[in-house]
Amino acid sequence: MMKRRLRSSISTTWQTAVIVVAALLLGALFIAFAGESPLECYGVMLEGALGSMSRISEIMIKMVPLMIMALGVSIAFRAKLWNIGAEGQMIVGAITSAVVGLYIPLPPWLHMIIAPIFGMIGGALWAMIAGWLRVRFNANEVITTMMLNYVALYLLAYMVYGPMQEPGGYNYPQSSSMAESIQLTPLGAGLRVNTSVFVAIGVLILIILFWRSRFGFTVDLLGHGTKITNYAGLNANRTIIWTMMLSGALSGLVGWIEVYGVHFRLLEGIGAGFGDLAVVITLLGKMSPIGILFASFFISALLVGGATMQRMTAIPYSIVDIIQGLVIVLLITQPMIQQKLQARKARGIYVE
Amino acid sequence: MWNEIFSLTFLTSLLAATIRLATPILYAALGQIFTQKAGILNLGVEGTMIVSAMAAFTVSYFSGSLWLGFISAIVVGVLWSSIMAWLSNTMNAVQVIAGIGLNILGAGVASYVYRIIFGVRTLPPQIDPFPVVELPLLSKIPVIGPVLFCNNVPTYIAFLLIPVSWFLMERTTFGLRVKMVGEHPRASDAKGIHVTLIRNIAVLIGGACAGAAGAYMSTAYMNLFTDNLVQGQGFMAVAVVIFSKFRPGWALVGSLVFGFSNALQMRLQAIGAGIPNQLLLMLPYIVTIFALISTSRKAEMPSAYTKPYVRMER
Amino acid sequence: MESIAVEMRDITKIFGHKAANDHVNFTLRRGTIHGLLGENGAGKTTLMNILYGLYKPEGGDIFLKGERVDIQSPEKAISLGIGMVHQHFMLANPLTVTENIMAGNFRKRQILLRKDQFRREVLELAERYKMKVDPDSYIWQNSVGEQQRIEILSVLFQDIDILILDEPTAVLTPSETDELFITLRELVDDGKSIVMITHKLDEILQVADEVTVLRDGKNVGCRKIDETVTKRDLSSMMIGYDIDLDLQSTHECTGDCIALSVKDLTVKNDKGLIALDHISFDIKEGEILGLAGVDGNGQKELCEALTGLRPVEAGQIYVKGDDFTGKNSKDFINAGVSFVPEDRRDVGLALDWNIANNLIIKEYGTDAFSSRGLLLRNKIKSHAKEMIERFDIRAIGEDALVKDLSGGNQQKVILARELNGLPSVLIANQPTRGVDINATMNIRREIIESSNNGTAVLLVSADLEEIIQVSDRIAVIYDGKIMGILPGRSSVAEIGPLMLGERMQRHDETASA
Amino acid sequence: KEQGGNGETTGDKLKVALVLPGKKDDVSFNQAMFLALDSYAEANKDKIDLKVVENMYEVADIEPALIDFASQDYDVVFGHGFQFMEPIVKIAPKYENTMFLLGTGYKTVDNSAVYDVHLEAGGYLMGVVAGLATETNKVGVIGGADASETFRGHEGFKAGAKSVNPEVTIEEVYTGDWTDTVGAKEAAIGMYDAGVDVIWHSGDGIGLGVVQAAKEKDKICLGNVADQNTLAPDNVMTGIVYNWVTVIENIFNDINAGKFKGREESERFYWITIENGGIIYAPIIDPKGMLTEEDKAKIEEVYQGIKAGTVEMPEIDEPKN
Ligand SMILES: Nc1ncnc2c1ncn2[C@@H]1O[C@H](COP(=O)(O)OP(=O)(O)OP(=O)(O)O)[C@@H](O)[C@H]1O
Ligand SMILES: Nc1ncnc2c1ncn2[C@@H]1O[C@H](COP(=O)(O)OP(=O)(O)OP(=O)(O)O)[C@@H](O)[C@H]1O
Ligand SMILES: [Mg+2]
Ligand SMILES: [Mg+2]
Repeated sequence: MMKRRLRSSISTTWQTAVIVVAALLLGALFIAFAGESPLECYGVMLEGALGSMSRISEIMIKMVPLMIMALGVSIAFRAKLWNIGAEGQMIVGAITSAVVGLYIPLPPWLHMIIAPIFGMIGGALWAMIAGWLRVRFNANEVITTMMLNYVALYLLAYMVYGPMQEPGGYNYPQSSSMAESIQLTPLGAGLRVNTSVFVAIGVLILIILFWRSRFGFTVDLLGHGTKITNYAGLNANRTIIWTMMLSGALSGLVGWIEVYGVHFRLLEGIGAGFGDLAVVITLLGKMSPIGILFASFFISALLVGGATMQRMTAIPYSIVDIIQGLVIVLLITQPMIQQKLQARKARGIYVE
Repeated sequence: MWNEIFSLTFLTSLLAATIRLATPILYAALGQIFTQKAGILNLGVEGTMIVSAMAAFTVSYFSGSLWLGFISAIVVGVLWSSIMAWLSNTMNAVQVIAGIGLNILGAGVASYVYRIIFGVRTLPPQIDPFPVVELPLLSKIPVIGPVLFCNNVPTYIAFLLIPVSWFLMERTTFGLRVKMVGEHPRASDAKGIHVTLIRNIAVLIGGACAGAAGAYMSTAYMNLFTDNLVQGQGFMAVAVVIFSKFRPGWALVGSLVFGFSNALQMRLQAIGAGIPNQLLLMLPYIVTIFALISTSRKAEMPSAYTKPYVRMER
Repeated sequence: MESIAVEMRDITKIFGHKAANDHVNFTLRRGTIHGLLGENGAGKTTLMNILYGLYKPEGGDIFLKGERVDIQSPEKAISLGIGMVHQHFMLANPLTVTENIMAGNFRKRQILLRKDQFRREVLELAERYKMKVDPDSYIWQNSVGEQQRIEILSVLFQDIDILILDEPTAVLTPSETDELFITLRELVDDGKSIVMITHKLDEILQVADEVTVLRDGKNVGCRKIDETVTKRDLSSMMIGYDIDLDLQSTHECTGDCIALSVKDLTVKNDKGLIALDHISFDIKEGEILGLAGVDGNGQKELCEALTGLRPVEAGQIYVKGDDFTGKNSKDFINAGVSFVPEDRRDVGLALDWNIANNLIIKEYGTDAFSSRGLLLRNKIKSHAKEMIERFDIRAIGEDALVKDLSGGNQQKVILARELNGLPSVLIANQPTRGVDINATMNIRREIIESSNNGTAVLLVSADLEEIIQVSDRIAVIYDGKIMGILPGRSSVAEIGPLMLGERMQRHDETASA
Repeated sequence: KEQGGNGETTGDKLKVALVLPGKKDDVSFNQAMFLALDSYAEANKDKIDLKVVENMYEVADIEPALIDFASQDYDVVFGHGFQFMEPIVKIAPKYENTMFLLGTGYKTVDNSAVYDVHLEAGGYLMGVVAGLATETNKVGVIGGADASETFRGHEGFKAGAKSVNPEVTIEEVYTGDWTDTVGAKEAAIGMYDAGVDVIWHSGDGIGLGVVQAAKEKDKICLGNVADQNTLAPDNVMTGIVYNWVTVIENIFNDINAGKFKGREESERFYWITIENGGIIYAPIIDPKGMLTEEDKAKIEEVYQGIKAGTVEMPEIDEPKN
């Protein structure tokens, strides 16, 4: 059993690698057509992603929020609740956690406990709206979470232009800075990556445990249908709401990390398109915590390398999008390719 | 302020804007009705639209023919969505990621090709967009005339497509096949319906309509192409389809609700309603949620929604 | 050669690492009804799916009237005159009967739907074969029996030579079955050839001309059916050894305590109509009450109400004397009320999950399987192994996905879960539907066994033979009302009329007996 | 060490990077700066080596980008937008050999400075034009988001319009997004339908939408950043034009003279203003004959007045100069 699993994960890795190379080759056509050297550009991209400690630090900066959000999304997805509103939940979490830092005077140690909790509550409540609409009105959560993303974006804009704007900040869309004592501390001189890495590791372990816990089992059960959930003596509706809240709480936690560890204030653009990427990572990682760990690393490296390539070479900025799109689109064909290969093998065995 | 709101010109302007803003969503939604009813959730409408908008603009610019541009956009929409068809129906890929991936790819490709073709210019290339065609007599009716009968031809076409799609869905064998395939692909297969073929066609119809929506944006609504020309309209179209429960008439209602709240929001800002603009900007999305609630009670998604069909599996 | 309609030679089909059909030969003679027998998972459906073009075999050839054909799709099969009624209904619920039948029967190059004309044709055909259907009703409004008729009608609409029926009688009442057999005879007389898969040996003896038996993917023999063939012959062919087809009716209700009591229960169905109309009955500890009735007369709603899954409009439910009216399913579970639902694939099982998880979905929160909020994987695993052993679940292991099990084995998973830990009440709805003869016997034995240990059982079944064989008392339900309660071992002749709505006079005495 | 494209320098050429939040052909804020810096670099080929990066709008990506350039020994890095303020303030002290320039904003450190537009003056001037030109006594202004310089521009516009036409009503819309061409066009149409006959916009993608609306409704609009008359000759009356070249020259002069660092905080600003010729107005076309000769004279008078500092501008909170 163990051996079989190992062998299949090795072959998955291989196929994934081949697919990524294929996507890069396709991308190379675009680069070449724009009059640049693909080899050179990809060299810059690779170096830009993994070339130095500070590069790894940049990957972590992206990976921490993406992984936590994807873990949150995976909770909802495994219950077959298509929560694509991670971004909105993160934004609301950022707002609520920023409120603590800006307006509630607390000793720093207490603050470090309260602020993330506020972030999680914010994200959870935002997600709960969609859960409640689903339970109460059978409103499709794909749409409600999508719409709530937009609402959250404008809510953030309202906050940073309105009530939470930095006093004396000349109307720029941002809040005052968080006191240094309550910011997340960098892990090394000159590095941006900070103690949120430990938060991410903690969340990862908790989620691994979560799937072995009773409530995790309930969430999984809900994924098999509301009928069987009710049949098993559970309240499917209540489970839907709790699952959404838990899912949103993790995104809200990311809001806290971004405010206290990356930007040190609330500002527009804090969502940064993480919501869509979290969905991609969740599904690429097949909704398992370890899969999400690897997928988030891969996507983050792709983002960081791509951004470097864009600024260090003369390619049009859109090529980075093209390469990312190609990688994602081709990667999702991997399960099918694997299936085909396995079927061929099985047939081979029998024919002998 | 209130007397301004209740003036006739305000109303006419508001409703005319509603139609303008609703049209691209209506186009895309009508196509997605077929796609989604066949069981495919294509979140990549946005990407299809931007690629087609670019194609329509480019072809119109060089050929001088808006219609050639419009048709090219439809062709490009079909070609682009055939990637989605391949991913979802042949490779059985996860449809949600396929859509998101194609959106990222589409944004990149549209921007890239535009830049390669047009380079960096001091002023953006422009075309003369589809002109307004006032229908004789009808356009003279107060309020209704200027709202409904003073539009460009692509808008009229979009409205004509409503009965056409209804007919296709309810009165033809193709429509029934689409429903069957979305509801119970295995049964369809057993009844001799070619599931993959029907699903592919349904995705391509969606692509063609998204193509028309894109063309509308760059050659009818605007007269130029920018990277951000399609801001969330593709997603709105997907929302409208679910709201409409796959009925073309209701897709119109959904598009109008969105268009109306968006148009209203801008006008409330303009006349100084005293509400912060960021809060007004939320309006269309909140209204969409309420609209969804009002129709969701018994919403029936196709049973095989987002599920790939594999003959060998049970 | 002319007399052979279909010949399948050397058919091999692999799923994963298992051969579902292993070099199977099969011959269907023209103008005959050919029974296809085998345990659950023997490969019957697979073989017929290959003939119908749904599955592509790894090896083997198919000959129609002596000519080799390549059937890559159902479309092709249909064009060759093959029709198939599938084991699991191939109907789209939100569409109407007409639409469903129509979808499989478009004329070539037809573009416009001609609903009205089609509707008329449906009615005509229904008339001809004496099958009553409402062409404008939605599929979900029809009972399973009606749905089966719709399936058959839909196939008859096609221009068929060869008709495949995969367990058509599993959901039919005896009289419906008889009607079906008459229809089948008519078809055969018209020169058509029929393959019928069933688990009911009586039916083979009754209607088939020949029978082929599959075991473990292999053809283990083909026989002509004549007076000399007995059920025992067939079952031992199927299984490879003799089994006991009679249940020792050692069962005797001993308890006095009333475990489940229903008073004036009124319940609505999904459509908001009255499904149960002031129903009352009691079940004592250790007693098996059989509930006979044609499908769709309120059985489903009754079971759901008795397990807290459906709200009660009026009346009371008492479990071991306590009022459980309005309690939720958790309360019922905690009170030891077990439930084997009719719809096992949707309600009772998480098909995409493994056996081990399916076995604990009601119990994972207890100390037996979790501690400090975390599940105890080893305990879950060893529990699964134990259950697989005890209930003879045929699977590669506790990790096997339930969807990969045969219907009979899926049913055993449910029973293993529901009978484990000796429930005080067992509500079993159609527990042996679609289950092979061997497994059926085992399931019935398990039910009797648990009632011997004190469980009160409500056995809902459309299979009168089952009801008669197992029950201590027999209630008959019709249109949401109890038509009467008969003693055990009543005959079909006594029960039959009640099932069709004739009320019994001595209703009250027996009800409270 | 990373390298790529045209990153290397030879001898004592200045390595300069321009990081734009938008596209270099946005016909507005980004493009104006790109063209100015590009032409300056072209003219000083022997002294300057310019690298341009577009579409850097993800706030989280800005910091690594700046670090990248600084650690590759770039001498001058332009962050063309307010989003760059916090990252520059954070990064700059660690890379003392690099000089950072921030396009709009207010925080600086020793080796950084801000360049900005005195948009309230430009807005004021446009307000005057609109207030004089309007026949319906209704004018409008459309912006992306009400961030500092836009907000100041809009306030200036309102004050300018009222100064010449106390009765005028002013409609104002923010689309919420700088690139929302569609929203801007729709907003403009709404205003025109409501009787507004002159609209000023504050640039970027939205500007294109406003011009297009003016064209369709055959009404007047006023441009921003660049002379936009060519977009719609019959509808763009005039507009303010930014001339970044002055500022760029000043910046490089200071750098070359070694005066860039070591200044008081209040001196680390480069404004383009009407006074220093950084803001001019495009030739008045007046396609609909809405301005009398007196009006035109009045506009010129106000322009000169601002230039001479005799026109009293509204009190708007702006970064210290
Ligand atoms: N689609 C499939 N994918 C994988 N394996 C399958 C599939 N269909 C059937 N099998 C395998 O083939 C074997 C035979 O299945 P089949 O459905 O033909 O049995 P059956 O004789 O019809 O059983 P039953 O009486 O329960 O209907 C099963 O053991 C099953 O493991
Ligand atoms: N995906 C699969 N992989 C492996 N084996 C499968 C798969 N699906 C089905 N099988 C096998 O097919 C056989 C028959 O399954 P099937 O579902 O046909 O039973 P069934 O009796 O027809 O079901 P039901 O009684 O519920 O109608 C089983 O033995 C099972 O092991
Ligand atoms: Mg079968
Ligand atoms: Mg079966």
